Amino acid sequence: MTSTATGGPLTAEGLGARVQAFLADHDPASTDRLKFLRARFDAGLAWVHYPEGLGGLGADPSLQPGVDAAFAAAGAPDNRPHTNIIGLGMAAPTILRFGTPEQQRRWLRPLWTGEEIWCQLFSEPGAGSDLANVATSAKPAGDEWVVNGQKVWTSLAHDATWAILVTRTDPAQPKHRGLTFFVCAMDSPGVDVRPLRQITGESEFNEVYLDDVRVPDAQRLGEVGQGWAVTQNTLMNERVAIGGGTIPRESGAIGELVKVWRERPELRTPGQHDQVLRFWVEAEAGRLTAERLGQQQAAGMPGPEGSGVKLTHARLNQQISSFELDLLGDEALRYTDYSARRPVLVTHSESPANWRFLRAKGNSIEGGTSEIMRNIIAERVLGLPAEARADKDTPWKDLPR
Amino acid sequence: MTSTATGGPLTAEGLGARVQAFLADHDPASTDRLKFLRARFDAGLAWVHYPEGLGGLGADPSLQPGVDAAFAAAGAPDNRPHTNIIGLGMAAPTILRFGTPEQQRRWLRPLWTGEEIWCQLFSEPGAGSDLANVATSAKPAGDEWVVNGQKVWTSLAHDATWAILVTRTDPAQPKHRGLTFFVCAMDSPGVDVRPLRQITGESEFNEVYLDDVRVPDAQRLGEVGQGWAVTQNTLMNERVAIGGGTIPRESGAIGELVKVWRERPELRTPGQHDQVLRFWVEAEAGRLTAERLGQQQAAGMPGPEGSGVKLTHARLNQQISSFELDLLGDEALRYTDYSARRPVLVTHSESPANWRFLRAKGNSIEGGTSEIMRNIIAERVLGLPAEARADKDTPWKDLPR
Amino acid sequence: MTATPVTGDLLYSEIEDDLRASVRSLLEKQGAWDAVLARTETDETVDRELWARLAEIGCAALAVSEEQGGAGASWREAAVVAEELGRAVAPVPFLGSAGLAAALLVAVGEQEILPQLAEGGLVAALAVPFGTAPGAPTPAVELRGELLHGTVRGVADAVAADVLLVPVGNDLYAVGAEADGLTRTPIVSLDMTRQLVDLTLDSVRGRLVASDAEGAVTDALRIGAVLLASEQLGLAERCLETTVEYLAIRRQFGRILGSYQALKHRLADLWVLITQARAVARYAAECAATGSADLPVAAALAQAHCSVVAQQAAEECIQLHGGIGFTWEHPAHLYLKRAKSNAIALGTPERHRAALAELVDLPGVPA
Amino acid sequence: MTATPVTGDLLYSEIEDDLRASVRSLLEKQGAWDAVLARTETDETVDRELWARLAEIGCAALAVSEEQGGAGASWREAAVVAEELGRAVAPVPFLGSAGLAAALLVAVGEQEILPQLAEGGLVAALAVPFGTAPGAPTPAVELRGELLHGTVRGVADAVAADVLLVPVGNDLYAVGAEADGLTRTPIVSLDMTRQLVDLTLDSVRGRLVASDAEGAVTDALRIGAVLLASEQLGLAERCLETTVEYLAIRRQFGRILGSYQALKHRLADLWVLITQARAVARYAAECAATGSADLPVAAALAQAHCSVVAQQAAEECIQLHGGIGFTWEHPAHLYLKRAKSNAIALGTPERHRAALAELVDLPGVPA
Repeated sequence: MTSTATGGPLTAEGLGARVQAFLADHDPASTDRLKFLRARFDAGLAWVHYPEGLGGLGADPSLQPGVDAAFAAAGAPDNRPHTNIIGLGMAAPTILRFGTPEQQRRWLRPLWTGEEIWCQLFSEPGAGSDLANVATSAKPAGDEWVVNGQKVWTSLAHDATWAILVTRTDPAQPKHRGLTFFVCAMDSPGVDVRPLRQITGESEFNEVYLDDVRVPDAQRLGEVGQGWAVTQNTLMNERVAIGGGTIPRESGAIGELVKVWRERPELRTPGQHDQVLRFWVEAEAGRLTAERLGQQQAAGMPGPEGSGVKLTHARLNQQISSFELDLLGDEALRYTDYSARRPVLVTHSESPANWRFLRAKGNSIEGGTSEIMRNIIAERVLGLPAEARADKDTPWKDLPR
Repeated sequence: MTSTATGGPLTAEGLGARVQAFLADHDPASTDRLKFLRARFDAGLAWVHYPEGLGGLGADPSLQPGVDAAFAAAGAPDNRPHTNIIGLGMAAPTILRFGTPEQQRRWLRPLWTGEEIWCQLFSEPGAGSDLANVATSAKPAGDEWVVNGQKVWTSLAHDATWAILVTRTDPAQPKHRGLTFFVCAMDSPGVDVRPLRQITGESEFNEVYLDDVRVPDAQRLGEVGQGWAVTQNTLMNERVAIGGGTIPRESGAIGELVKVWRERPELRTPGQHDQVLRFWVEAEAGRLTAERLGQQQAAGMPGPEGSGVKLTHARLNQQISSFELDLLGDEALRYTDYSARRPVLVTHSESPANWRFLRAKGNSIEGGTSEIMRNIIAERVLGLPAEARADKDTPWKDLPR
Repeated sequence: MTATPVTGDLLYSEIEDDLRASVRSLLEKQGAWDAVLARTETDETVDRELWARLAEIGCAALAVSEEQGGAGASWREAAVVAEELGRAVAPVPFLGSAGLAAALLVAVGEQEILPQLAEGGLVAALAVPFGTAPGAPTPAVELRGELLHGTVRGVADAVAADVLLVPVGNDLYAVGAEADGLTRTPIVSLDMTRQLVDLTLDSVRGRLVASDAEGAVTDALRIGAVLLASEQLGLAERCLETTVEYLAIRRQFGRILGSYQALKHRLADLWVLITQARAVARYAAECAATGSADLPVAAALAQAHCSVVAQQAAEECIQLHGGIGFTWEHPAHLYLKRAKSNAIALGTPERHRAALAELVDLPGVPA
Repeated sequence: MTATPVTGDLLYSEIEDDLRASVRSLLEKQGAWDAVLARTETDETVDRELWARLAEIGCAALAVSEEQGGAGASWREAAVVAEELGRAVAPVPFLGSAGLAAALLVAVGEQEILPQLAEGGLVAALAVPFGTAPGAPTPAVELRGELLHGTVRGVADAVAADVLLVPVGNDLYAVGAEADGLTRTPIVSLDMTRQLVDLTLDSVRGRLVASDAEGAVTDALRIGAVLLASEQLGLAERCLETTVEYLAIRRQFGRILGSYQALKHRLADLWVLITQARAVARYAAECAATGSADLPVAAALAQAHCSVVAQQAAEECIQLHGGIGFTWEHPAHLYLKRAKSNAIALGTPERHRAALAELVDLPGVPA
């Protein structure tokens, strides 16, 4: 029984009924977690806007929060989405859009249930913001490709079963052509994952060395040479992932600051008061801007404000945490642990202020630098001329590096 | 009797003796002002670093302040340097450097005494920061040139006897070539001076229309086609003119602000206090930077800090005067007079705060915009690559406009 | 941690879009900037003709109910009109009459003036200095016997007012603009597109409109702050548009000015600030329209933020136009003067931040 | 209006240039950043060997007279050394021993420790938390009978100290680093190139060095602030240089990164800030060297300004390096941690501005 079979589009009520029916058949209290999640997927109640047979029912995406809430209310296990951010946010929409039916059947279910974690092999040391400047090569060898190169800033690579991978298959083409997109098994011979240590002391990210790694052509997503189109689609999904739901007032960096300000009056000085209020105003303005963006998206008018929200978020995280250290004074000079290690997942507020200060420096770099965000706004929103560039039509192999 | 004739370079003592001798011969109390100034020029005590016969004695420029001070102490009239800023600061060094002996003899004495005021016909509506983009044409006609075009941002044009003038004599050459530099009599037929009204209501500046104005070739400064080199030299003199002497602490915009802050405690609010102190710190840092630049120049090491001093000066004038209006609150909403008129020369502190706020907006535009200053610093000081430009080698007449 | 109030609708409704289109079309015909500039140098600094046209399409009392003769819309729609008037730096008494005075008359349940104000036949103004923040003390006009005495300097929208609403202690009086003993002196104002007036009351007879009106005056000033924020938003948007248009055609050093990255990034930053200004201004209008308990926070937030953004937009507009932006014959100075004047009007950003300190429990150093 | 003090010499003398060259050459050989980084993860966070070399060229006591065993130079020369050590984020006890401790010992006329400190055989540290501003209260270490009791957290340059100078009320005591009852616990510090130490004194025997020493402690902290400003200047300069060098070779989108105008303008602004930092740091050093009455102003000004500039320089260094600047294996984080730590050290910029309010007569709201 599907939405189309019953004649009309699925409504919130209709979906609610399905959830209740499912819960009646699968008692969350007594069903094995994985078994429960697989069944939920098979019932089309995983991501309801996905097609039937792939975890969804072709419903409107706005109905998803209601479904999730109903499962949560019943005490059902979730798929721990924060452990598979790249899988759910980037790999899945890409597989849905560009994958063959076989690929979709193979990958989407264990991705959604969290049985298989995904990572992303896009960034390279020589590329930076110029993401298309991929040097990792893939050369055909029978029904396989042989991949060589180095990727960087790969989160979850040490946990991942699969990676989405961009490679250069034709260096004689200009930069944005000649790229091809694959799915790569992270346990393939020649894949070497090394932790990349960051300024906090920990290693959230990895470098991944690819040394004669063989990837079956059956794991190609999209056509040979169309990797840039696939990549851009993937990245667009990353940016859309912002928004959704009311953001609490005083969440994030400002919340930490005002907590200290309220709870520790002995730290306050007169000269800092107006600055605290300035930050409060900026943070609240930023929050309402994100709220408004969410409303626009919900109304089917996704605006370009996302780049601005990201810019502001990065700037405020940095400025506010820096100010918090000044407020804390001597206490801020004590750190917790610089030793090389994998980070433990904790909420931001459990982290010490100076860890948050250091970590925030990455916010204006990761996921598109603040400079790239400003270019995007100036060119795509304001319509100002693009930067002069010399790399668009020259064969990639002939570009200076 | 000259410095070389007596064997050694002129010392402060030697100059002091000459001043006293001159004063003994020309009692400031009883001598006609103009007669006194002409005699001072002829005695080489006008600008002592100029050559003999041209108002100087070939002395070290650092000796000038002592001479001026000695004349001032004796109650002697000065040449009202603030009424002839362009003449003294820009025209005179240019005439000295590029003028023929006849030109120097004709122009320098009445310039120094203030009998003849000078103005500058450089800027054009179509040029802006791109100063070399001169469209005003000069075409040869016998031993004269016929000049046509429009100049703008000309201060003192309505008072001036003479103008220094940049024209395009060969539009088939690239932009920076094909320019020629003249001295133009402001009472020539075809010179039309119109006040240019600014945001304060007044007209400090003028537009000058040049309609078949005939300029004798004898009034050309430098070679035909070398006008850009002459212009650059003139502008360099403008920038060097900064500096010199100790700048009082709390002078300029910060002085006005702290005066209000101190004298009117009822206007203070707690949230503004730290901002006043921030401005004080920035202004004092700016002052000491200018002092240090002056010391460098005095030590014969003129640094590029001048561009930075100008940038900071403009920014602080704007920010501090804006803040002062907030402090004044309702009072700042009252203006004095927007009527179209020539400004009266008053010291800045006699002007109302909101006049200073409005006038300060020009500080980041006049004499080189803040954007140009940043380009200069980035390229000439930091050695970063110049902006890509397409106008260097193309014939001027073929450039898009 | 303060609780998160319901956000409400931050977008523009179709009705609001239509209203905007009507007002903009009217302003394009009757409120071009060069006419606005020329008017600042005449004796008639208010465009009464334009105001009449705006009143015809309901702008004189959008948030007044239909029973009271108003348009029966809300402060949301009024805020949209304020945006458009800000874009045009229009010299009409919208803020004073349709904003402050209307809000005050509604709040005290006044029945005589309001219907006339609503149909556009009468302009009212609140007789307090334009810089008065919500909750700040108002000037000491006093009642001696039955007559009013006092001075109120720098009142907005009193040039064209027929009635002045005068706070007297905790009472509110209405005074006819032509009343004996009342002197109205228009002053040279920083922003001549909203000329201020000094009022002197020397034995003036007024009509008691309400007692116990202090709270209503504060509420009216708060509504004014909400509308002013939208006016600032509109002005900021116009400054950005004008600047982008200019940079897209002006060339220097052989290149379109708008291709220089440093300028692009500054305009991008300004655009981001404007998206924020829009969000806070819309939130304030929504709170005003729905009577949200968060209105005091929303109004202070909107003023604290939009004042800063509008000033920055006007400043960038001048700077990026170069010399021409510094001249009288370019509209940039009108925006600058309006932006600076608005930043001080109804309380500076710093005053609004100080208000937030109380409202959201962020106190200063303990005494 | 406050009177303008004599500016003095803000340039570098030839002797200072020579000293700088010697120190820089030494640091290039023995203080490369990768060695500095590696050392932060060892038990020996101080480079004693490097300190010994620096002492050989007189850096242990530049401003101490030759009669007292010092180099007989002044705080001007010491400030030049601080600049170089800031550039290199060098892990040596210069600030604590050659700065704070030497200034304090000279001020109180101490004769025993000073000669040893001056020849480099002994390192001393002032036992106050590193964040202590000049004039701020010091921790309550007390004398019970003849023995000292108390806790002092976060002391700078005490890792390598042989002697600790401990303020006890208005008295100053010297305590040997190995004294019975003294516990020194090095802590994980934000800036591991200057590891801080917690001190616990539990019945420790000290030697009374001076009574009535409170003013001398304040003066010493002020000298520390002067040197710290120069350290911040050197660090900021290094950050700018490194960034310019990187942008001059790194390409993106087919162009040298340093050709992008938005980046050029940000670096130009940073350069301007650094010229100002140099002026205020030099002025502070000149005031310290000449005993100018304006020293309190100069020191507060230098700290208020240089703290901000050094942080901005370190932040731009990270941002403009992109991802690589966020990694452990690049020196940018060493600069950032030093800059942030220094901004808090000896008082935050805001504390120094509050001090200026008193010093230059810019009071707050009247009580």
